[in-house]
Amino acid sequence: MWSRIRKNVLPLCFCLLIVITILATFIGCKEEVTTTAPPVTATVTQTVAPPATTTAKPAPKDKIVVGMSRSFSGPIAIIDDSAFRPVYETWVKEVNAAGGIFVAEYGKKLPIELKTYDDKSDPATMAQLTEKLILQDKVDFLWGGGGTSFIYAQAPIANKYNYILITMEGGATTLQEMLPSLPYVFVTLPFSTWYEMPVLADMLASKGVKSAYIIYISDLHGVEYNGAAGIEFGKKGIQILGSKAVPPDIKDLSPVIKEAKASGADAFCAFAYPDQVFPAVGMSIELDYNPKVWLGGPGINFGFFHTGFGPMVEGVMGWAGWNRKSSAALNTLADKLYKDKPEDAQDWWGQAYYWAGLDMWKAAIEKAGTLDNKKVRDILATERFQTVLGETWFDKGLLNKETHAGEVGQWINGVYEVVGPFDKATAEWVYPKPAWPK
Amino acid sequence: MLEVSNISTFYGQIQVLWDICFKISDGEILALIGANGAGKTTLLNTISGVLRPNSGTITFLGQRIDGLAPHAIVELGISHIPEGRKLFSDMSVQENLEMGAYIDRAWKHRRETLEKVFEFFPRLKERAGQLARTLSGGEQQMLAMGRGLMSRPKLCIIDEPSNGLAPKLVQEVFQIIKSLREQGITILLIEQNVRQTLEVADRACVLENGRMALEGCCEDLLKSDHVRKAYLGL
Amino acid sequence: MEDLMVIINLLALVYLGWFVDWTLKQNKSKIWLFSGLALIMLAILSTLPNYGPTYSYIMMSGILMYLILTVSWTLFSGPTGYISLAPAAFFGVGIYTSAILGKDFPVLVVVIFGGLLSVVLAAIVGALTLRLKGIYFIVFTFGLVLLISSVLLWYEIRFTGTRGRFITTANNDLIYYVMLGITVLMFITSYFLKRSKYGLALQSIGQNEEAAAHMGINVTAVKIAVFSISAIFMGMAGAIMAMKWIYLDPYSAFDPFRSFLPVLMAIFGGMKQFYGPVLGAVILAFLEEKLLTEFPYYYKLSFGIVLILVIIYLPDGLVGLGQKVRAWFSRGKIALT
Amino acid sequence: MHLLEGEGVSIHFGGLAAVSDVSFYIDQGEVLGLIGPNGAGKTTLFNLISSCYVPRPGILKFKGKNITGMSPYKICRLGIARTFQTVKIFANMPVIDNVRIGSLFGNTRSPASAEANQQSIELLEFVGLSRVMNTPARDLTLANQKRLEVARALATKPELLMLDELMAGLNPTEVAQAMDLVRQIRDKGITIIMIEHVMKAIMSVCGRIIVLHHGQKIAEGTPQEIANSKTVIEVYLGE
Amino acid sequence: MERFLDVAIAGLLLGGLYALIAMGMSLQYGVARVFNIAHGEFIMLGAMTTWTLYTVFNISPLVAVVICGPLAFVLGFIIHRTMFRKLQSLSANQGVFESNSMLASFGLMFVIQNIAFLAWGPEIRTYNYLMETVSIGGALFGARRLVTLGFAIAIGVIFYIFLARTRIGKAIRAAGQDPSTAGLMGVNINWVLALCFGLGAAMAGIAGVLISMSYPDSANMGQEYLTVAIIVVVLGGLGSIPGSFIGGFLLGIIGSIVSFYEPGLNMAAYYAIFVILLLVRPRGIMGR
Repeated sequence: MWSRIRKNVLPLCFCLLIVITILATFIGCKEEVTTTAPPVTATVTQTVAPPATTTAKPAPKDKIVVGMSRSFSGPIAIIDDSAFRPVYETWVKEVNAAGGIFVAEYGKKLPIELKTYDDKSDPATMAQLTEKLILQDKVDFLWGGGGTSFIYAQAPIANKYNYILITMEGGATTLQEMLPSLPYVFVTLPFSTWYEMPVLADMLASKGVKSAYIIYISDLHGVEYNGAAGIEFGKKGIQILGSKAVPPDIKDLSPVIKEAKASGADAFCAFAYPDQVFPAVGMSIELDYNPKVWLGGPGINFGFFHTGFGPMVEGVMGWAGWNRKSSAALNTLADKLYKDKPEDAQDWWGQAYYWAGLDMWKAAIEKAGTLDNKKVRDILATERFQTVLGETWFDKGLLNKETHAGEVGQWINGVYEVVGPFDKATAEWVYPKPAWPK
Repeated sequence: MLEVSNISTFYGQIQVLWDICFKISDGEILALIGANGAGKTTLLNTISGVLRPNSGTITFLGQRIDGLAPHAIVELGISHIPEGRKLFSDMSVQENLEMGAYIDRAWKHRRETLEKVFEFFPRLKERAGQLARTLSGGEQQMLAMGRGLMSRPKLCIIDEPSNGLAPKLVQEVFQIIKSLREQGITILLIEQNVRQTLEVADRACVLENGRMALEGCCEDLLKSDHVRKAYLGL
Repeated sequence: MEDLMVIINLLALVYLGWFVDWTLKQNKSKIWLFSGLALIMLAILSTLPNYGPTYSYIMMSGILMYLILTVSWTLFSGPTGYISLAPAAFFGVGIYTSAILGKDFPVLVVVIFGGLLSVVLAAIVGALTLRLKGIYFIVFTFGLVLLISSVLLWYEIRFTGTRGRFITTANNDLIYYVMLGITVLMFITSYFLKRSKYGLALQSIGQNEEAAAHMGINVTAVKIAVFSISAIFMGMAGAIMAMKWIYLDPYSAFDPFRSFLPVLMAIFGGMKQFYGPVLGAVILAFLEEKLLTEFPYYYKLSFGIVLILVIIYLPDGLVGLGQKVRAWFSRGKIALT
Repeated sequence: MHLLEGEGVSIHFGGLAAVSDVSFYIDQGEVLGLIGPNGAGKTTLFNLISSCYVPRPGILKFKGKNITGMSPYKICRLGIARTFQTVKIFANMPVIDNVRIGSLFGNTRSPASAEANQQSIELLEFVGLSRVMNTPARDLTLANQKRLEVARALATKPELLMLDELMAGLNPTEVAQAMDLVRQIRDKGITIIMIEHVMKAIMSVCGRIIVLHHGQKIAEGTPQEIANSKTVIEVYLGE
Repeated sequence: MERFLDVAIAGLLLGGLYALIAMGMSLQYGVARVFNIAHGEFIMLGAMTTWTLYTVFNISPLVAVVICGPLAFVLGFIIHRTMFRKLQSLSANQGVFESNSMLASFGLMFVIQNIAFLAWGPEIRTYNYLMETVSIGGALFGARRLVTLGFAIAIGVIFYIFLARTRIGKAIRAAGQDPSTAGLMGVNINWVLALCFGLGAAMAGIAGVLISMSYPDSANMGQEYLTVAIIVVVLGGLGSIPGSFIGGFLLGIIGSIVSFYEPGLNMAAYYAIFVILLLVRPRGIMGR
């Protein structure tokens, strides 16, 4: 009898107990949902817990710890390689060589220490590591991850914990709509709809381009650029003869290039990443496809595009941010970043903006005289700063467009020149593009 | 010629053979008799190196071969014609035969040997280009035996050659085995067809449950009560 | 501090895993002690958000995710030997359920829906494919994950015009509670499954499917049923974890890595006992976090090396190793006496 | 009405007729022997009856009911159990669990856990394995593994038991024991079809024998008739 | 009509590449019974090595074929002799070995990928070679793609002759059908298995060289090509080398047709073919 009870009844009782516990936990949760439930849309999440770092009297400090979750491995690692090491590390080295950032609160210069984690190119891992940086490592500041989808996942988290996030490598138009609800998030890279695409449309229209053919990568970036092109080109009466989405891992682009060629469009645009833009260039050369405008990006703006294709790239256009000839300050920056380094490291789109973003961050801290994210944020949001790009400021969380050193670039005589907008051009736009050299 | 002493073999955890001892002398036909699962095939696999004995020694022409890999044993001159023919079914008859002559020693003479085998099995010559799996059962068995001869063996181990063959073909197979001996090849034969086997063989061993139960010349075994009861159903 | 809390809680989890094994034993002694301990462990786990720092239960949620994937994977694949690489698919279905329904429904409803949709997918997949054996089954489940993610990607671009989706967030402690709830639910399910005759049937299918069918077991039905049950937990875990990750696209929702890791963790822990996969998942998930943060550049390298070494030298995992060591010691004792 | 009846049962494997046009029957309480050289199609016939394969063409009837093409598990639950030529035990499970599976799943009405346990223990005693109840099945000797298969099959409470080479590989003492076992099973009222190579066993246990050769039924009759049949002797005994 | 020719020829060109990628994997599975998930990494090694040879040492990719092939062979041979042979001796049966070796090759994939990553970094590498355009009946194609196709066909044919005519080739086929019986014929099985694994790796290496001529390369490229290889291998019938050869072309043509109508569905179509094929005819087009 007893053994029967022991064998059957006890385990059952135990399991019942567990079930009750779980139910209790769930019910407990439910109450919490009703009391502290965050707003249900992803856009606003500013209701939670005050930052852990604010204290009335700061404890003595000898460094500023900045946390980053970056994709050191996996497919996105390429973005890191073009930004993290060349820009962030150089910048930190330069600042630290000068003793660091002066923080009035502590009455001295504090050097920067980077705490970096690898998210293996997975946004989910990045989200968790960002929380680790904030909650466990209690870093003083957070710098952004690379890639648009990473920024999307990271921005709400940083904002929730009231950490400033200056996003660098990425961003999309939908982020712009979210910015008013994310006061701690600042965006440096220009958005497609905002400035780049109108400039391009203007340029094309000025030369009488009548039609365009577009391929775009099937992700947020490609979709937005394609959409923006549709609107802006439409305004200028440029007819879009075809627009095709290509998956990231497509192998053979010859069908689309052939179709583009057959369409006879004046301009060919590839809104995609290097993984697709490079084969698209290769395929166009192979198929001897010579539209009057061949524009692609991101990817064309990298030095390794030039080292890879050599003289073939003559006349190919892409997005651009700056150039040595844009200003003296930018020339000095180019020296700092690229001198004595292989051409591969060059990036003529974003690197100046990332650098400027970091400059602004430093200036804001010095001005605030504290490491308190809130105070620094308020200054970042309102003040104007002197950076490599000249006088810059954040306009509703976006880097102001007046500061931009350029939008559209073109490889001319082996140099990536800014060709648009025309008032910021460092060289005259070569139109039409010369045929691929044989 | 071949001396097997005190062989014990395990299949995983299960011991299949216990202390098997026997000898084959040059030019004889030795038959191994036993029920299904008595360990006959295991014994053959142990000799040809597919399995390793856990204890005991096997010597062939004065050289120890236990623990050698199968291909090394073939090179010494033992050819194993496995149960169920095991042809390379997607290769042609000729290719199957050539595979039989894979070892260096035989490869050089493969054309001559091939002619000989074709003489022996004229049917195979007719079918040389066909895929092995398209052959009939009898032809497949001939091919298996022909393939075994291609390595120019000194000792030929034949495992259940009459398995699944029509009675007429079984007769034929036994005829072939006899004529092999006439060619000077020593033969170790496993058969279920006890009576015919005992008629062909010189000596026989009876394997029961992994142990050697009886050994002797065939006439004696044919008369033995045990064999008559257990294997001949009389 | 966080690490310490997490380690204590992980030990509690491993104890609960062991406790499930223990309750399955025939003769049980010290029942009060062990059951009492189990209750204490459960209490430690369920109150973590009350005493642990925030990141400790965020980290625990991440580890519980691997635990759920691994244990529910083992539920089906352990006894039957069918190596399924579909966990990522079921998990991804959960994520997308969360992305689509998250805005309009309460968390628990979304989670349950995630589980149910995974079951539907698992039942369809199971009915179609469980007759495939060995490498075919492995490759099929692998292809399934890729197919779903690429079709979804195409669909999103073509018809919804975006690639990724925002997911309604939930509080970290809520996520933790739900994850823990799923885990305990899974433990209980495993317990009852192992105790029931279907556990026995599943085991027999793994050892000889044909004989099992001839013993009157409806092999197909049992396989599909258990395959689907194991998918429930994966789907539910996906639905709740998505709320932690905020923004996801098809490629990261259906990351095939989430299919491989459970397999490795289960093998590493050893599948002969219930607590083996628990142990494997807990150790490797904790290590993953450490490796990613301490040795970012060598993470995959060490992962690969561990995988190879475990497969070659620890076919029965840590549990098997433990048993070997114990056997070795007891043999030593006998030799001494 | 016959217990089991087959009409013109055939099956082909890639052009090879493994079983062709075999008609047979077995009555309640009979012990039917199935003999023939290796490869004659005996085991294939078993596989057809237990629905591993579906006969094409051909009809199988159990107690008058057409069972052609039914799933194996349903066949088992109807009351047809079998053992296998190469033992197919659940090697890593304890002996008792092997039998319990049969008991738990082999019937339309599944017994309670305790009842199944009791039945399994009784059956293990019946076949003489009660002492090794808790050892993993893989550690048993071949003879005991075969007994375990019998016990497992009996656990499904069959009306018809198919024994596939139960005695192959057993030594004479074990063969004698196995024969006893078969008789005891018969005495329980279970109908038996057995494939056997051990002539002594089949001659003394079976009431009727069917001889298969190349997938065809070449003879049928009492052991005496079979032993004296010229065709059989020519084909099978190799005279 | 011209479009049809276009699509067909583009499909053939792509198919040649796919066939090349898949044949090696098929050989490794068909004979050595290793479903080599690290196959893509050998392709990557071939491609990245070629890039280094071309940009640093100025060695033409066509010469690199002769360098990378043997290097990959040696690497594959050694890996089989050590890792997979050990695994084989420890596995209870073929089925266990197949799943274990697949998992172990997963580990291998991570190891090679990570080492390559440390060696070459994450950058995307390209170089210019043979950018000429060739016109076939009005349809235009890149010369380098024709070279790839030529190599694929040549390697396929040479390999076929090797298997059909030579002594070792026959031994490989025999070992693929029944390794233990091949052993009884005097074939040194372990050596032949390692040889096959090495040859498979060599084909992957050569495929990598040719891929690097037309496509950008990076340390992460392996996985993409792995999935394509798996699809082709299943399409052609697991382990059937002629099946992989034909399957490669078939998939190339299908891919090219799909890309023509809806490039966004390109990969989805591949996976769909793969999944449906496994359901309807798991043994593939050439499997028995």
